[in-house]
Amino acid sequence: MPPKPLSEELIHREHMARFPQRWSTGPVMGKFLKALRDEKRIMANVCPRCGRSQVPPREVCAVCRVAATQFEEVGPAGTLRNFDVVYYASPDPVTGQSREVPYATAYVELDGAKGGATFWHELHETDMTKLRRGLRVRAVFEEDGKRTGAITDIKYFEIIEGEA
Amino acid sequence: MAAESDAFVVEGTFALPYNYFAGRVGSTWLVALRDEQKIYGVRHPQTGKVFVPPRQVDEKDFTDLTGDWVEVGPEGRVTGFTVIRYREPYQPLPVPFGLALIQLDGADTSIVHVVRGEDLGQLSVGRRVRAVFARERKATILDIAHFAPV
Amino acid sequence: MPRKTRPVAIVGVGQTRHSSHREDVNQPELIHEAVRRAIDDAGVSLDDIDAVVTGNMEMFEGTHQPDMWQVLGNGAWGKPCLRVSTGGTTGATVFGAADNLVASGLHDVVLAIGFEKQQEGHTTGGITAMADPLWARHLQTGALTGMAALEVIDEFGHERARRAAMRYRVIMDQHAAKNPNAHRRFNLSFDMIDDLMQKSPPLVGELRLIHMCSQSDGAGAMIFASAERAAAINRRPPVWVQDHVTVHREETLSLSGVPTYDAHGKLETTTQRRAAEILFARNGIARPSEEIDVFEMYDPSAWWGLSWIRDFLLLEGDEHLQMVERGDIAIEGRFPINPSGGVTATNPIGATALLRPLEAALQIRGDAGAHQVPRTVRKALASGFGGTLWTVLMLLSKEKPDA
Amino acid sequence: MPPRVAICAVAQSKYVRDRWQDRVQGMCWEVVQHVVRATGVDLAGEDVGAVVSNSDDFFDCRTISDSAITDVVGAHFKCEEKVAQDGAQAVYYGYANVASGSSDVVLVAGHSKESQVGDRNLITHAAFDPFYTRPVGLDYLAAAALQADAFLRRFGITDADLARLVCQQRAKAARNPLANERTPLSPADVAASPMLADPLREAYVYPPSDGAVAMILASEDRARHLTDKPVWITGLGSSIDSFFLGDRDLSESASLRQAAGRAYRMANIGQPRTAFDVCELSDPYAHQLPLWAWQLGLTEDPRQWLSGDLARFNPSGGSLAGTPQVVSGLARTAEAVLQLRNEAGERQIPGAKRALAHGTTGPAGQQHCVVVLET
Repeated sequence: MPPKPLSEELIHREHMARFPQRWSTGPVMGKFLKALRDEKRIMANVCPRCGRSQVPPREVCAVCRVAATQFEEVGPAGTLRNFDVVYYASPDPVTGQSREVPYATAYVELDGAKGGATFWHELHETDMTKLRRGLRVRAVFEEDGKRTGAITDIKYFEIIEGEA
Repeated sequence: MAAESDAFVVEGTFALPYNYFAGRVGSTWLVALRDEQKIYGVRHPQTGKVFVPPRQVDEKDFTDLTGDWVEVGPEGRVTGFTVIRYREPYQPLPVPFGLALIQLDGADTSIVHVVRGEDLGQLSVGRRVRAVFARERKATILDIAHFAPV
Repeated sequence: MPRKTRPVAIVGVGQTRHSSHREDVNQPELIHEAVRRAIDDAGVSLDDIDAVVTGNMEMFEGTHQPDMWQVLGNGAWGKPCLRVSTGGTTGATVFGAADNLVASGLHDVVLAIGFEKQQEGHTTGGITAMADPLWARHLQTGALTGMAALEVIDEFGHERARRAAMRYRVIMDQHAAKNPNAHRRFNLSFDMIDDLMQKSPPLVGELRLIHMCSQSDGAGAMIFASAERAAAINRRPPVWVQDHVTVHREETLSLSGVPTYDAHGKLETTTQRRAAEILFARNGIARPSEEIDVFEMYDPSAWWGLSWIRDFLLLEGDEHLQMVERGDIAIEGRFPINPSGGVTATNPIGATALLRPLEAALQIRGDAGAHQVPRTVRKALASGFGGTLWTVLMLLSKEKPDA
Repeated sequence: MPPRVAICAVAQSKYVRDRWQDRVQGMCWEVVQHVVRATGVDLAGEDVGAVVSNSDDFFDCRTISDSAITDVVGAHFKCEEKVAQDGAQAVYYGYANVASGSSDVVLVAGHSKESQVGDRNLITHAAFDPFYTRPVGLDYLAAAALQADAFLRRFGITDADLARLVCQQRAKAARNPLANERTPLSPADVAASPMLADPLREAYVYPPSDGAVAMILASEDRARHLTDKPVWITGLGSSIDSFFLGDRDLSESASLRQAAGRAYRMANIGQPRTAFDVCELSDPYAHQLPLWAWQLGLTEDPRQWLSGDLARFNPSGGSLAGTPQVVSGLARTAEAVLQLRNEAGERQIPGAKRALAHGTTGPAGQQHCVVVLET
């Protein structure tokens, strides 16, 4: 019997991997998300040793290796420190679906935040050429009754016109 | 201070798309299931051992195994089994179904496949089974729809 | 000097030809190609390998505990097999783990493997999944960001910065053209810089498609041995692991351009600069750009590559831009960077940070072929990048380190 | 010569089915704080040379799962390396990190929240290759059932034998305040437990578990400063078997015999049957305790072993009482250390001097890691 030739046709199989998730907020992130939902307030936590803010708050200060226990309100306005204008459509692992482009994300130093902490969120602006570091921006909240205790309770940040 | 009462659980999803490639060795085997309704193994040129599923090399000595394809089965014997009674979205049959290690005639290793067609209580080691091919075949291992007792 | 229980040599290396598509092989088969080449390069048999360290990022292929399946091709059957995984730095962590396993006396000969088959998943989606699901996953776009570009542009001006980044990219492509294993080879030339600056499609901000690393299928393998075993194997000259330093940083992707401060109110440095400071101090290197002969840098984009020259070589001001503008970083230049073409050319992510010291080892051996730098390479530097701007920095030497 | 390496402190969270009130960060921070306090190391200073973390991207459904815990393990501007297998492999690598001279002190920290995905079979199904083994519906539970079938049949071990074992082990778990499942079980309870995949009943399978484990490893010089009761790692062995279940004889485990042989050689153990005062084995499925004990050389006859005195085997209740798969070997090591430090409370084996800890990764125990510990 002649040797069996290897296949020229190459088989592939497409697959959408999908896993249900139950994400715990923990007390620290929970307090932050509930403040967004119930009070439309952005709460940072503060390191008791070095005094820097973390927003969103995290369990410990990574620099000092101590629990960051105190909370302080920051924002809702702040200064645009850096930003990305995204033209490349990629899948959102929360849905598996491709995102719509372009969109902008922003690192905002919220008023009252200490130690250079910035907060990452979406920036809503149709004229991308307006974007530059140092612009004043503010958080726009989802309306009452529609907030769910999620980061998207802040719909986006927008440029405050007329402020340097 | 944040307290346990501040914590809550968010339900969500994690989802990403994939596209897997069987490779040339795997494709050879899968295409044969689809087009020939035949099951092949690969024979080790020195030891003569026949491996199913096929693989490019013997993991123990790195000998190339892709040169000598031999037909195995379609009958074989059950070398181990379980009856799956819990339900998962990825299972190929409704539960309960038999999941068995099957050593195909001519092979030295067993493959795992599903068994149906009789009272699952009668499933036993040594039982002769035969591959039942699917009518619609797509070059997957489920082109063998299941194994049935001979 | 780094403290080390015993010296460790690299006695064999192997890699696949890297490509955007390898439909002809499955995951273990792709790995096998690199492993087989490393074993042949060292002139050893599978039985000579005492242990295996492997790594990749499983979300790229969607295979849980992939080392279980990979045993079909990776040579680990019947041996200790450690899998480490740290994102982009994975290959460098594999390198460090293999070095530690041999130095510890646990094993005499260790095979280190890095691998990725990006074609099987969505690279950017897979990286995005590193972001926290509660506050960042909806924002991240894999490793794509224009902020590194924005910072260089702000510091050095729009025209000079963009030109330097594109010049860097062209040099990398010219290197890749000499490397038969490189994935992307576009035959770019300096007279195309203006055109590329205008026409390469923007991904994020001023980060354009041409600046960004590739998505590759590929694997790399290296064989590490104790001095005694290296002397016995001896098919090719041994390359010695002088040292390696890993510097991670906190969970947030602080790409913000806003300086953050440590507990003492001191301005925080980058992981690149911190790793370089530690490595050079520990190894008595006072003038890195003069004492090191070649650098294989994990440059995920031309912008990061350009920017990190300054950090890794502990430079100030615009010295790094000048190096690029003068062509110092070219193969025949004063301080060659990525003679292999680097990561903008070739990026099978779990292998990428292993391919850097692998290529550095080839340079020390003089075995790099057409992309060999035209000088005796005594010390070679290699870096890994991953996570939230993490760095692993590795130093390889031609001479056996002092005990 | 490499330095001797000691485990200087261990901490485990209480293992639970649903740690809903914490992110993995909070869970991990709790155990890290505990070992930091116990040893007095300065997490913010230069004491800890490296962190070896232990977690799994799939179970966390997070690429680079260790990037989530960099902060809480104190790895900001430090070395952190993740072992993405069973936690015993993290102990193995942590030892190498110290013995190589790289670090004097290593923090090992592992975490897993199986509650996050709810159904862990979805995760372990993805460990099978996409063409030969996934389409037929394999997952680690089905693989364990095929293994149980082979092993029980080979030795004539019955459902009643397993039921008795599970009741005995649950009684031990009841004495372990950290155990996930502590409710006593009767043979009647077991008989009423639903069959999931013959011959494995629900009671023979570990419950979904959340938990974290941390430990501090140090070189001999440093260990003396960190603890009065160092526990020495004297033997390590690891090995991996074939992937395809049909390539293996599932009634035994070649890789466990290899791993054990390597660990015993390193520790100079000639008679494993009598060498250990305590054995903590990773037994997520009930049949694996006698199977592993046999392949570790702790008994010549697993059937006879079942009717013997099992006090020294998994006094914690073992993995069957509920430790997450990923950190199971780390948890077993921590339990063995507690025994050797005489800190195991109600589950203490008096006078324990030498212990064996074991971890396993992959379908039906494809890979094994054995750790020998001594006072």
